Amino acid sequence: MSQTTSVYKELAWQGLWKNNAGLVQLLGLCPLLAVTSNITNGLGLGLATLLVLIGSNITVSLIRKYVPNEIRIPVFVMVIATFVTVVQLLINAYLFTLYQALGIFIPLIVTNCLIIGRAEAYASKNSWHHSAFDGLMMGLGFTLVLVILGGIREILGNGTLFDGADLLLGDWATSLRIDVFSVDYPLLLAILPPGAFIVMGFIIAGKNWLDNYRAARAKQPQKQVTRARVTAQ
Amino acid sequence: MTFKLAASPHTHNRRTTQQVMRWVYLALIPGVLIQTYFFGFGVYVQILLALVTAWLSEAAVMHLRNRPVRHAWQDHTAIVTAVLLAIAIPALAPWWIIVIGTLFAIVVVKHIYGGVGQNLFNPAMAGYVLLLISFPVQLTSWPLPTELAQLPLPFADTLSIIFTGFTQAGHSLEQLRIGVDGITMATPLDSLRHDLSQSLTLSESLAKPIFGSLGGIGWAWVNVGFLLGGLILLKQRIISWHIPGGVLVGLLVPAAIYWLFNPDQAITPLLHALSGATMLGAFFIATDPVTAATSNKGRWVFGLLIGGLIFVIRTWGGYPDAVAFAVLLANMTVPVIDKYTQPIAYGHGGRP
Amino acid sequence: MIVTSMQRNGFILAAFALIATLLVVGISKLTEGPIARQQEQELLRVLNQIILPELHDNDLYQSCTLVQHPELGQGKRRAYRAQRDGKPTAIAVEVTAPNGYSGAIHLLVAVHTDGTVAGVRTLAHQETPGLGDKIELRVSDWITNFNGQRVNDADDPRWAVKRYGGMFDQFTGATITPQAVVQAVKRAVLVVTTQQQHWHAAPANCYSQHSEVTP
Amino acid sequence: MSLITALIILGVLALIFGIILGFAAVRFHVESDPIVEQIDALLPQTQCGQCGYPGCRPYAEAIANGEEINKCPPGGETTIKNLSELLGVEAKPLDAAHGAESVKKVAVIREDECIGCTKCIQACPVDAILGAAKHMHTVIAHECTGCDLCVEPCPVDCIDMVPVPVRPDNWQWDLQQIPIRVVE
Amino acid sequence: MSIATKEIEAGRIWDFPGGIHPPEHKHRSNQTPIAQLSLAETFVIPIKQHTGAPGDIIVAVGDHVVGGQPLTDAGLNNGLPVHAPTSGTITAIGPGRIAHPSGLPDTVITLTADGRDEQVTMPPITDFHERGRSELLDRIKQAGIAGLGGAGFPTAQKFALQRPLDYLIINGVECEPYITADDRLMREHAQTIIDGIEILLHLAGCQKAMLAIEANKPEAIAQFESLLPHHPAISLRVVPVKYPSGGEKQLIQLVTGRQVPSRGLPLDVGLVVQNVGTAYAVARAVLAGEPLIQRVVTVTGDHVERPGNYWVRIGTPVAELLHQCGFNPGPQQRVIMGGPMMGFTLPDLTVPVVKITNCILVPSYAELPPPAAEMNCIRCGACADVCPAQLLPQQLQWLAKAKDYDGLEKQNLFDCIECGACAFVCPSEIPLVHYYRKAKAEVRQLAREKMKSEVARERFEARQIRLEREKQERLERHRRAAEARKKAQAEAVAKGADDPQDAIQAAIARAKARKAAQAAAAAAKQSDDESNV
Amino acid sequence: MGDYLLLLVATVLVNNFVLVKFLGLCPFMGVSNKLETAIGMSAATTFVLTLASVCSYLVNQYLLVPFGLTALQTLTFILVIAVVVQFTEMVVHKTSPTLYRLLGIYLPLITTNCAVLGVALLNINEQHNFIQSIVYGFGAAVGFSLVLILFSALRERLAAADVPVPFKGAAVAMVTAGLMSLAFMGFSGLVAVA
Ligand SMILES: Cc1cc2nc3c(=O)[nH]c(=O)nc-3n(C[C@H](O)[C@H](O)[C@H](O)COP(=O)(O)O)c2cc1C
Ligand SMILES: Cc1cc2nc3c(=O)[nH]c(=O)nc-3n(C[C@H](O)[C@H](O)[C@H](O)COP(=O)(O)O)c2cc1C
Ligand SMILES: Cc1cc2nc3c(=O)[nH]c(=O)nc-3n(C[C@H](O)[C@H](O)[C@H](O)COP(=O)(O)O)c2cc1C
Ligand SMILES: Cc1cc2nc3c(=O)[nH]c(=O)nc-3n(C[C@H](O)[C@H](O)[C@H](O)CO)c2cc1C
Ligand code: SF4
Ligand code: SF4
Ligand code: SF4
Ligand code: SF4
Ligand code: FES
Repeated sequence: MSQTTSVYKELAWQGLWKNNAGLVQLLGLCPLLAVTSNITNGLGLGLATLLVLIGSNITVSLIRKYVPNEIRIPVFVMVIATFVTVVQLLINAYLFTLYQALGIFIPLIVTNCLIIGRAEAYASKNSWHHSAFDGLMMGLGFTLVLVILGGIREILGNGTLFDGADLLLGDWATSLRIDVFSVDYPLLLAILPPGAFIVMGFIIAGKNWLDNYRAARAKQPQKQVTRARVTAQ
Repeated sequence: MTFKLAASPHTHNRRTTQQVMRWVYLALIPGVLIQTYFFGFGVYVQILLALVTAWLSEAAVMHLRNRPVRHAWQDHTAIVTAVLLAIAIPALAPWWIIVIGTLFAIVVVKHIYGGVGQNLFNPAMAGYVLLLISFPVQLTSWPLPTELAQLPLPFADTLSIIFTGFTQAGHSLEQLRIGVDGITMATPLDSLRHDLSQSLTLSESLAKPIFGSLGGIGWAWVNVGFLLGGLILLKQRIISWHIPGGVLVGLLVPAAIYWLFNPDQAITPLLHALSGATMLGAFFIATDPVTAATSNKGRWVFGLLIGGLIFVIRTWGGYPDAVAFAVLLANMTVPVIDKYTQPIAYGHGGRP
Repeated sequence: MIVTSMQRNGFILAAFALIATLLVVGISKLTEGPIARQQEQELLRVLNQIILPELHDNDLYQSCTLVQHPELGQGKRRAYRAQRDGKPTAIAVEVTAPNGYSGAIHLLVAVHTDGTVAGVRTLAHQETPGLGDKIELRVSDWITNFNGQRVNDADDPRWAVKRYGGMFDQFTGATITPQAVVQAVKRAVLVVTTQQQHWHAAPANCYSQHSEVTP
Repeated sequence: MSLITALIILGVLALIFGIILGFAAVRFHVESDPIVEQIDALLPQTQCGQCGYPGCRPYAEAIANGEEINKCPPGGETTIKNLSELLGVEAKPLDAAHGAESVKKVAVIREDECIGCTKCIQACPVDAILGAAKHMHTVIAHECTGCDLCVEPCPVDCIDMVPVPVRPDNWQWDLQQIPIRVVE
Repeated sequence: MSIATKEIEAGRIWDFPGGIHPPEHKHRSNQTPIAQLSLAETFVIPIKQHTGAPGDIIVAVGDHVVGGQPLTDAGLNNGLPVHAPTSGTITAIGPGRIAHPSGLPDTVITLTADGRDEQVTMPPITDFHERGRSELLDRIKQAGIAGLGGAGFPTAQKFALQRPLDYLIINGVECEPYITADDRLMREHAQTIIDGIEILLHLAGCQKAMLAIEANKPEAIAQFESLLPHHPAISLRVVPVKYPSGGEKQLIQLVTGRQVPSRGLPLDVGLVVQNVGTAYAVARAVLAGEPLIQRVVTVTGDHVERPGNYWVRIGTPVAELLHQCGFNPGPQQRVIMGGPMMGFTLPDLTVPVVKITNCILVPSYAELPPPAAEMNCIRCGACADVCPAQLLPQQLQWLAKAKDYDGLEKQNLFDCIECGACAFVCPSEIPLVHYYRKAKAEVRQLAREKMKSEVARERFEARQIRLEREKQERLERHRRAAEARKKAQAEAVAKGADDPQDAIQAAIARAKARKAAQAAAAAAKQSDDESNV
Repeated sequence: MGDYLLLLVATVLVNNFVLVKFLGLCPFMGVSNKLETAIGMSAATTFVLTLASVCSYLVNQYLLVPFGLTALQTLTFILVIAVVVQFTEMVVHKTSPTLYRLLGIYLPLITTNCAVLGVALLNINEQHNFIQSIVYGFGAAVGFSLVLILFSALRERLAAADVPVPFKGAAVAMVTAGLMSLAFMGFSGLVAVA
């Protein structure tokens, strides 16, 4: 039992931080950078990705035994494509404004490398419940990055936070909107493509800095790997 | 007895990096003086603001990186960056414009790459483009050349407008920019581009008061000033002629051809050469050694590329003056240029 | 060996394709209704903003007809005809301003029968956020400046931004976008005033050929 | 859109694709990748086992199967860099859990203490120790890889690992950390 | 005759790219004739003073030797003998400081002079035209002659390969600042040098020799201009003043327009280059039978009272040489063997003068201030402009810092002649050459390791196979031996013999005790599992 | 002809897939460590992107549209692309080991490169005809290759730079990409694309 919890703990740690899809694996960058001009878009795309990721991970894990190697990739992408189309249709039907905001990127979740990446690297080798959890954590980690990136860009480029959250969350969310500051000339660059890259660079650097800082603080005794003996002793 | 060990060579011709940089900013003086004459004391204020910001930010970065803070200023490169950025932006731009630009140039474009010599992009130009894209209004609001201005602008008013946005008498920058004909005046290149796109002919456009005999009033002389400075750098062998030569050839040759075919609808080569940041760009900006190609052949290619890009963007692009973009775009290609213009080393089949 | 491999792979891939198709088609059937409703509502919302309820008693959405005119942009456009007591009151037509700063701007322009503008809304655009996006009502109410304006003739000088001597404000730092919109609206108004009778008479044909999923 | 047509079309399309791929899989089948060989060639062949695998080749096989590339202390930074280039993965710093990169060493037997037990001969993976039972043993210095596997088994502890001596011809020009320093 | 050859014959001087003009400082040492240095008391003779393997030592401590007597044998391949510089007793053979930038010790022979300075020579060969190549080459080898121009390559070996040669080039350029040894030698011994060239021409089997002298040595040029008309096979080439026109490859480019292919030899373009000093030494060895036991050394710099050129016996400690010239060290004194561009600093003064030592430079602090702190490269390209090898020094420096050895190879690191022109002009005062030397050493080291790991792999695999085979054999043997042993043991015990294992047991016990002590000590710092070994 | 040229220029420079349209970023960041690999990736992508453009156009025009299956576009395209890539990989692997060494490891990556599907979908969105589709696919690939190659050469120069520790690796690469994108903004407005 304790072993399974530790598996879940490890998965959570990997997905949310250590092996974060956006910050470390650098997967799924296209939508990540493209739609995060504000928090709302980021959150929306994050949730959509999360859904698809869990779904595709479970499915891939379930079918993994029946797929010959040579058609592995076509089958996986098809599974993912199916999920995406389904999610796309659902958003289109029930969250129309979000659908407009995320535009072309919903179909592009299909090839969001994150999703096929997890399918290949994890789901195709592990049981479905672990895969589902992995999908959840990777998706959450990804969403986290999307939200942070969206937040920073929105503050810099617009001076607000949660602008237009009502589009995603319903009318009550109008009250979420925060005017962080108001100047006549916000730093437009932040919401243009170059800003996306640069802010993302700083977020990655921030993560590295935190990691280094913690490592320096921790300095716990290094675990030692026992040597294998090549020869008789 | 023990002695000091050192690597050969044990001798050195003593022109240090500081001296190189000192020559660069000294050579800027003629241009800056002329620019001040035409656009007012704002130029000095901007330079000062840029220098202070550059110094503070370099010191801060050094401190954060646990490096000796005094190293920050040692090589004088930040001075060049700051001054170049300051003279590239309108003299009366609000103070925070130059501060943001310099911060970005020094911190993001220069020090994230490890500081002097390691940056891939021209810091001053990256700072300028950031400003241009983020604050297009402020960055295109050049004051009128003194001769055309309706209102005089003493030093106190200059300070006041940079720091508060209004003169002491309460005039805004926008009002200052109203010319004799009662409409806001754009820079010569801007105005030309706009007029040409509105199907006016070149001569109609040139009839506007902002143009003198050589080109845009003030602008032409500023360019002459920077050309002079550039010649000093050439004479001092701080820069080689390949890059400025390449820039001018790359800009003026296509411009001349295009103009010959569309005499009414194209900017003349002379106007190209003497407006905007052409000379500053050719002699001071494109030549930034750190971000330029290094072999002579490479420098040629690099210069031609910049010149060509300036022409293309000025003629068909969305921006009136394109030096900064052209330089950044060319910066991007430098490693590739360097790779393919590497001289043939001794003994590898090249002819002497 | 080749044959077995081919058979196996072929069948497995086909099986997955079939399941996938089944799922996709199934869900799309399921969501067909809501999606159509969504689109209808969105359009209606916009339509109802610019054609006031008292101006019509017909179902605007269903009154749609496809029209074609070079001034409106390439291809067929939708025109919604408002009628009250059977009499035409206004027409809302889609128009494209091809010369925005970063591409085409899609607008919906409603014009009263007397030629005054009832209202304009931006349907889709790619203008720079913070500069050109002030044409969205969400961002700025600039677009309402058109309300009640009329075009005197094709050379009406007032139909331009102020910088070019017209009556509409430009945005600081972005003149191209508003100018493009102004010109597109002007063209739309001119087209509508000349064509409206003709259009009112046309059959409602927007949604018949577009139904996407037929059982 | 008719469900039936959709099913037929996609099904047939997929069937054809599957057949093509199945054909290709057999027709264009390639024997195992030589990647293990390539990896093995980059490892230092010290055979020390510090990576946790019994010898370099097993580690090479493990890397080919996705093991981390930063576990070989004798190879150090250079090997990691070469591996990262070969495999197209990011170079990481050496995993400290496996030890640190240190100077190259060579084993030396203090011959007067050696009792000739031959234990070290058995331990040496590259047969770099000469000697017969109950006779003094010596290390053939230029064959010794410095793996120190012979040190532990020696019952009388007479094997030392000493840094490979620096001579003028293999000297690394590291006299001088710039700026100059005084040398005794 | 092709056009190119015609041009060479016509005396055309080509140019080579780059190059620098450092201040020359030559007048200081070239004003006085070459003086004879008095004998030192002890001499230190490194057994390896040339490129190649050292010879075998053929003397022992305590032996009395006379000047000119070989101390080592030439050996088989590219070995070269070293000779006793004067008569005296061998007092030590062992590691000692040698003239190498590392300051690391190598085998040296220490000779205590007896002051009598007895000499032996080999029989003179005056009719060298009649003698065979191999005999002359053997003489040159036995005389211990290695190139005196810098690299110390055994001269005989350069001519050993019988390949057709177009020209023999004699390098009297001496382009490096301060150094005037060749200049004085040419002024004073022009005829001997010409004799040497004739011998070398005979050996090379080619028709023409070109003697290249830099334009800043008018006296030497005048000397040869007056003598050379009598020697039609030798022509004079005055090359422009530019550093490093004396570099072999650059000189070849200057006088023939040819380029030595990368990693090739001058031989590949039909040329051989020899230094004038070498020509002189060859002449003395052949015509007078003298082995190479002394050479001209320039002693110069602010901190020496009597700058000038001296005939110095090889093996003379630098301390002695400087002492005789009036050395008064200043603060942060550097002593440079060689010139300011290519020389290396000496760790101390016990280092002896060797065959390739052409200069000892003792500059004052102000004269050659040590480099300022290294700054970042600003990619100004000055270095590339002056590089005579047409490399991109700043690129090499980046790659060297990044340890990108593939990149370095691609940028032709190994074509760098380490002339130092790049570092001389670098405004950021980067010790560029140092980076290259280090990188070159690392590349060579990597190559060595690569070879070593190949061998290790083979040995490991061979061992695995052997073990497998042995295992099979052992299983078989064991079965049979077990019975025999049982029997033997039973018999031995019955006789009550000593257990032969006792000595070993005692040794093991000692070791265990030591280990326990160590373990205790270690445990004080950190618990370890030494005991479970 | 001129129109196609304009479309090409617009796709390569003005609407650069990577820096302006944000497509294909993962391989852009992932395989740009070395110039050589970048060149390999560029070649592979150009091939696949053009081919995918053609195949998806054909499938769409002659299967999906006639049978009214446009809702299945994504599904079908991705299937087509995956199969094309997989097949190419197998063939190259067998027939040309050298080419495989150059391209092989990138081919599977391309399946997951969203630029490929992006091209297929955008072609339809923008109602390109057959030739336009080819030009667009090719242009997108050239744009991708251009920036990838420039970027990797820049990154090679970064290898020895004294970048602050937290910025080492991906972070400084991101900033570099940002500055490249900044420079590319200079092209905006160059070719009016309707
Ligand atoms: C990054 C950037 C985005 C721009 N976006 C727009 C835009 O969306 N709409 C527009 O009309 N002009 C846009 N412009 C154009 C400039 O602001 C241009 O100078 C202006 O349109 C010319 O009008 P002006 O006469 O008001 O200066 C943009 C410029 C930049 C640098
Ligand atoms: C390993 C080695 C082998 C050489 N072999 C020959 C040779 O076979 N023939 C020859 O003429 N010179 C040979 N040389 C000498 C070189 O051509 C050159 O004269 C020598 O390295 C001195 O040149 P430098 O002082 O410019 O470095 C060899 C040099 C080295 C280092
Ligand atoms: C940069 C450089 C400068 C050199 N300058 C001279 C020089 O001025 N005179 C000289 O004889 N050799 C000089 N050499 C050495 C020559 O390259 C070459 O080794 C020598 O002339 C060969 O003759 P040797 O074998 O008789 O010594 C220089 C070498 C280098 C690398
Ligand atoms: C000839 C010359 C031109 C220069 N031009 C620039 C420039 O355009 N922009 C800039 O930021 N720095 C310039 N510098 C200064 C310096 O090289 C620059 O700050 C470095 O890019 C910082 O690493 C120049 C320096 C020299 C010597
Ligand atoms: S650690 Fe390195 S050298 Fe030692 S066995 Fe493992 S791979 Fe070989
Ligand atoms: S002698 Fe010892 S250290 Fe050397 S290779 Fe053999 S076991 Fe390893
Ligand atoms: S001379 Fe120095 S600073 Fe200039 S490019 Fe060369 S190494 Fe760099
Ligand atoms: S030391 Fe090497 S790199 Fe520098 S100038 Fe001389 S040959 Fe060129
Ligand atoms: S998400 Fe676009 S390539 Fe990865």
